[in-house]
Amino acid sequence: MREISYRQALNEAMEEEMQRDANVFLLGEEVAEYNGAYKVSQGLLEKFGPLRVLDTPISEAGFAGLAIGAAMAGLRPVVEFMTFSFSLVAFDQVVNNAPNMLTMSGGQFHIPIVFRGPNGPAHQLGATHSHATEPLYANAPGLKIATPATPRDAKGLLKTAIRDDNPVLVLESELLYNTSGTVEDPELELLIPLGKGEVKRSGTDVTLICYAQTVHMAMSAAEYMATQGISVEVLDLRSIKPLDLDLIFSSVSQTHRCVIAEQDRPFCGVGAEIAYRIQRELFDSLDAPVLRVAQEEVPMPYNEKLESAVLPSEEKILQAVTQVCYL
Amino acid sequence: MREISYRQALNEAMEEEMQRDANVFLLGEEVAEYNGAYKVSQGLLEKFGPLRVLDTPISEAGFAGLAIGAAMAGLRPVVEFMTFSFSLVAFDQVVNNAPNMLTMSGGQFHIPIVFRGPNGPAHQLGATHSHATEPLYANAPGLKIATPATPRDAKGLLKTAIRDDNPVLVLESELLYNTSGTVEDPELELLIPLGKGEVKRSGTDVTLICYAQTVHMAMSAAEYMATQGISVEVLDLRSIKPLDLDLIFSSVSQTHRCVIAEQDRPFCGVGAEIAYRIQRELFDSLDAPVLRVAQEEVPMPYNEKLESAVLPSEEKILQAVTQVCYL
Amino acid sequence: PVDELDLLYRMLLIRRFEERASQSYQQQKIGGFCHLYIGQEAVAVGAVAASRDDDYIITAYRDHGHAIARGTSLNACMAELYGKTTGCSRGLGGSMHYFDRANHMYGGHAIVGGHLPLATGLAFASKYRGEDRCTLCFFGDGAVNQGAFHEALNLAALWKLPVVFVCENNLFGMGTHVERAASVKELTNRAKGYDMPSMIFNGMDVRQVHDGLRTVLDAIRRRPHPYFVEARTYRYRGHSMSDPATYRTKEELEKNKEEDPIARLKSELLSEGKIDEAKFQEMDREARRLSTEAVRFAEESPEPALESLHDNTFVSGANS
Amino acid sequence: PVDELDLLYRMLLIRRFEERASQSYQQQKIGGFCHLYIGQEAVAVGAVAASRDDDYIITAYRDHGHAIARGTSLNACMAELYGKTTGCSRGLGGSMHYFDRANHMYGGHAIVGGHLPLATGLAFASKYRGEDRCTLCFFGDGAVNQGAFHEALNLAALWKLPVVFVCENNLFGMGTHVERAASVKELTNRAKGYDMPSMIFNGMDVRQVHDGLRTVLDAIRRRPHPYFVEARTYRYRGHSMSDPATYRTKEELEKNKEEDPIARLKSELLSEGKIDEAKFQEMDREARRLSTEAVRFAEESPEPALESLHDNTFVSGANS
Ligand SMILES: Cc1ncc(C[n+]2csc(CCOP(=O)(O)OP(=O)(O)O)c2C)c(N)n1
Ligand SMILES: Cc1ncc(C[n+]2csc(CCOP(=O)(O)OP(=O)(O)O)c2C)c(N)n1
Ligand SMILES: [Mg+2]
Ligand SMILES: [Mg+2]
Repeated sequence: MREISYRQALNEAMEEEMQRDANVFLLGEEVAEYNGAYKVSQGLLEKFGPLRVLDTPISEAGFAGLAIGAAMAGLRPVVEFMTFSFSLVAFDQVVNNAPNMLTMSGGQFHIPIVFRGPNGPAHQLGATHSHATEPLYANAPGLKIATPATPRDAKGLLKTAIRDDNPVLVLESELLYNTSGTVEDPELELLIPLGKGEVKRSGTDVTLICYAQTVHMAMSAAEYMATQGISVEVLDLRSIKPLDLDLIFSSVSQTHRCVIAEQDRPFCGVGAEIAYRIQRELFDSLDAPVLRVAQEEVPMPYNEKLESAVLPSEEKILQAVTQVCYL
Repeated sequence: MREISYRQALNEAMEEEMQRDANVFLLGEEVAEYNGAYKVSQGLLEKFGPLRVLDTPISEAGFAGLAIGAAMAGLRPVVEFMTFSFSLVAFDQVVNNAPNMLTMSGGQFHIPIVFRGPNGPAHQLGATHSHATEPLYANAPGLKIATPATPRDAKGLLKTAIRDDNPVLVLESELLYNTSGTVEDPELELLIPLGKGEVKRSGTDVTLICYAQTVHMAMSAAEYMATQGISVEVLDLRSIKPLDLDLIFSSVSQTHRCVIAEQDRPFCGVGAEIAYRIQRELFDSLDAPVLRVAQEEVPMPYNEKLESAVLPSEEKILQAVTQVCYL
Repeated sequence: PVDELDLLYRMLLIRRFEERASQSYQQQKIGGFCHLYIGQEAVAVGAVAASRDDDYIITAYRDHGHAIARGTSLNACMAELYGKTTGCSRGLGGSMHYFDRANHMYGGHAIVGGHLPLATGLAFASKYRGEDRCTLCFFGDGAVNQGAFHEALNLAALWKLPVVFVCENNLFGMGTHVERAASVKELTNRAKGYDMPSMIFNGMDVRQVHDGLRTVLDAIRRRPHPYFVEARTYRYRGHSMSDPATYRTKEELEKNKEEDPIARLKSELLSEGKIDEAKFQEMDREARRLSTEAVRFAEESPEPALESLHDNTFVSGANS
Repeated sequence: PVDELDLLYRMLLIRRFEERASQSYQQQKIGGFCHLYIGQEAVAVGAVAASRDDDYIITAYRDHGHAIARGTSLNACMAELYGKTTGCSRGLGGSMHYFDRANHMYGGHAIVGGHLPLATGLAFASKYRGEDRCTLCFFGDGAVNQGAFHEALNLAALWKLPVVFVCENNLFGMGTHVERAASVKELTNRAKGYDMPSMIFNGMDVRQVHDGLRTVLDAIRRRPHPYFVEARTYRYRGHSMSDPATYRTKEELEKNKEEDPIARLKSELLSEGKIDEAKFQEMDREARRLSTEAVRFAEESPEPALESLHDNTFVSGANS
């Protein structure tokens, strides 16, 4: 084991899979000569050359579609969106072409592709640059969505995504790129299955569901609640699709209480979906309504104070946890 | 009062508002000389001329953005998407430019615009042409969304939308264009407020929430349940954003049971959002979990039998209602 | 040298197939949207005949002609319209979404302009693998105004991808004349925006389409690069089965029918003594027979099983 | 005749303002992304000076120069970077989203290419109302590869809208050289794809930009039509504050700085005897003073109140 950054973990995942399979290639804006706007693809151009690591024009719909076409022909593209806010100009390609091809062709064409890049609000980037796109893509049948919160998950989920024969979105986080954590040594193949969440901390009183940017605040909220005598079980979804309902249900059926900490906008968001599933499955065993902690429902303001007021926070999570415990 | 079609009602709404306000204009594919792909704009070119009724190239992002720019300059565009499945190539314009402008400009630029057209599955159009986009747009703060199910609502909601100073989506339905219903005479100004649902049928045992395409199946399901001694209250949302929570809560707090019939895909869909709100607000008064009846989670198949298996139906609604009544 | 009788026969197959299909559609045995290719047969047939069997073919929703030109059986094409498991897309795609992997027909795509980026991806795969397979991408005059068209052509030119963009200019995008949609006098001017070579073909002359495309494809195989082709053609029917096409005059339609690609090649071959009327009638009878047979086949074919509903959302098992 | 001293002064204002802004950014008093315009001042200043006060101005995220050229106060510009209520966008937009309705500055738009359709809408409003107001739309060399660029230029040419598309070609889109992004030898070739007239300006020569744009705008006011301008310029700083710009050599940077638009106009005016060194120093001192003052103003200005968080999602009350 060693300590590496989330950025480094993603970089290793791509390098290992490109070593392993000559059909895997990476394309996107600034991924080659610039080594990535966030340096996630550092060194890959040098290692694999300009045919397998390609700088694209600022044409998201064009290069996303190009990658889908290449996947139809049997290649395994990894598409980097500089951020998923920019994937909105490629929205039709991602939700219409990638996930529908298998059905429309009667099973003849599957699309082994990964769309990856930072997703969700970063820091003071304003309304156009702060989109948390997971609910938009989760609504489309045929897409899988991974949301790693740690370097280990980042590496293991991205490697699995690249090997998956279906379109997979790996939603990273700009704010996590510099965080570090322990990851298996490179010799050991690290594959983390899509659709399996993880118990980050076990507890008995409340289930606290989180993913990506909300995991760290959820953990410290749980720590604090422990000092208040409340035992919080923290579940990191790791994937939003497939959703690990078994894990969610088994936890909530023990704790009878649940809070969902999500980084996206609330309306038709990830929390709504999970809450629906829980109340339907565990109606009789719930001791309190499921609560979500999400963004305030406004376009993201630039001002720092207002932005943090919009975002989920440890404080807001603590409030919700306290509320479901009727304290 | 008179009987007119849903199509005619929309046409009247546009004509009346264009008569009333010279800043209102209509643009979209085939809206002028062809009188609309679904003939909703019949006769408007003749009445208002080529400067106020414009045929566009097949450039959804281009003409949606053009309309938003015109709105910044004080005009009041009505944009017809031939269907909302095609709005996906204009997604960035609709979710990034229209609703964010007011915030980003610190309140200097509001965007009085209407995006309208048929939304949701029609009949055997396949995966690319059957998108129900309401949850995708509902997630974006700053957009309002109307979903008329009757000619009267179609006219009243569209007129209100055109007068609203904010971006409003009016999601129509191809399958409803030919349906007819009673509507006030043209002399009487018909304005139906956004964000106000309607009790289509009052009942005491179960609240059945529906909108757009699901309203008619909900009504007949309610009728049938009546013959089985179950009194179903049917709520037509009419708007998805703002959502009429008062109406929903007051009804469910009486019936203690709720089923949501939605035309969209379930994951992060409209039903999930409503169910979340209900269980949070009325946790103690619910006698059964909130159930949703939505599409099966697959890309839409062309085959007719499979397509109807994917869609919500009276049968599926009946099952859900029976289930929440523990019959 | 191309088998010119085969060009004629394939055009007849498309024509008779679609005449049959429109009958079945009117009998409401076919659902959804149905866009007929009648009148434009020379473009698909000439271009596909000029291509190599392993070249990639991709087109828009008006796709019957391209599939048939590529060798998809009339049975599979008709069964698809009927939504049967024996259809070329197993009944899941419908008229707008024909796919035939075995014949390298990569669809059938119904979002205008949305498949042009896919075409660059197919061409990119050839470059990536060092293969000399070309990609033929068909689309209409209305598609040249979509952002995806622009991004695809720029990428293809920038990366020197072996793809031919074949714009089938039938003068109308639905009811909108090309002059009311594209700002250019000549559609080939669009290619200038990418420093991409281009050529205009008479899309009613299958020999010209074939010979021109053959030259273009040979050049591309020698030195990979994209190419833009405008094929001037005309559709006889409405945009789709539901379009009365009142936006054009009967005279205009009749005038264009005088250019009919089948009649044209037939008379040329007759005057060149390459066929006689009897031979033509025999080919036509065969095309009609196969079309009628296709209807029977489609009607007798099974529907997909309800249990299969969830079988095509994800392909199971990761590759290795 | 344009006030050439004012051209010089406005360029100085932009330069000194941004030098100050970058200091504050390094002191972490400013958040988010911050893209400096230093080096490109002649384009915004020359073009805006050629425009009429009521012409519509719209640009991308590298927008400080355009706002200042349009007359937005340095105080309002600096306060915006600080996220204060006194900012030109009330502290809600930030560096990438400057708006100033009073000065007809329509933003500040951060999705590459996404504002070109908006520009056609502003121009459409002029046509709709029969006004002779023109629209000036600024964007970078990287934006010409976006679908929105294509759809906007086609619509503008098709509908003869009074808009000038000013492409500020500073050779790079982030770290990607224009030759690795756009397939054309000359960016003006893009205009040929729409039968749109175009011209290339030296974007480091404010007089050339002004005179050229003035001619273009006069022609458009006489007969509405769109026009494409490539202004060849160079940015001295990295793409944003966080970019070390290692993709270009120090030599290249220095060579380009020799073309400095401020130095150029200054020496021209000196040799023409229109100013003397003292006058220049006075202007420069004033620009520095106002920039320093702007920092103070920004730092002392109030933050938006938390209670105002939901005030700008919807504008209340329907129009009547
Ligand atoms: C993005 C998008 N917008 C609109 C449509 C609806 N539509 C289908 S075909 C068509 C006209 C296309 O005309 P053209 O490209 O000339 O092809 P043709 O039908 O003439 O073969 C339109 C507007 C669509 N399918 N996709
Ligand atoms: C659609 C979209 N994709 C990517 C980005 C990220 N991005 C911001 S600026 C930029 C480069 C733009 O270069 P150019 O158009 O030449 O303008 P310049 O920065 O040189 O002024 C990129 C890729 C974005 N903002 N929007
Ligand atoms: Mg056409
Ligand atoms: Mg640039």
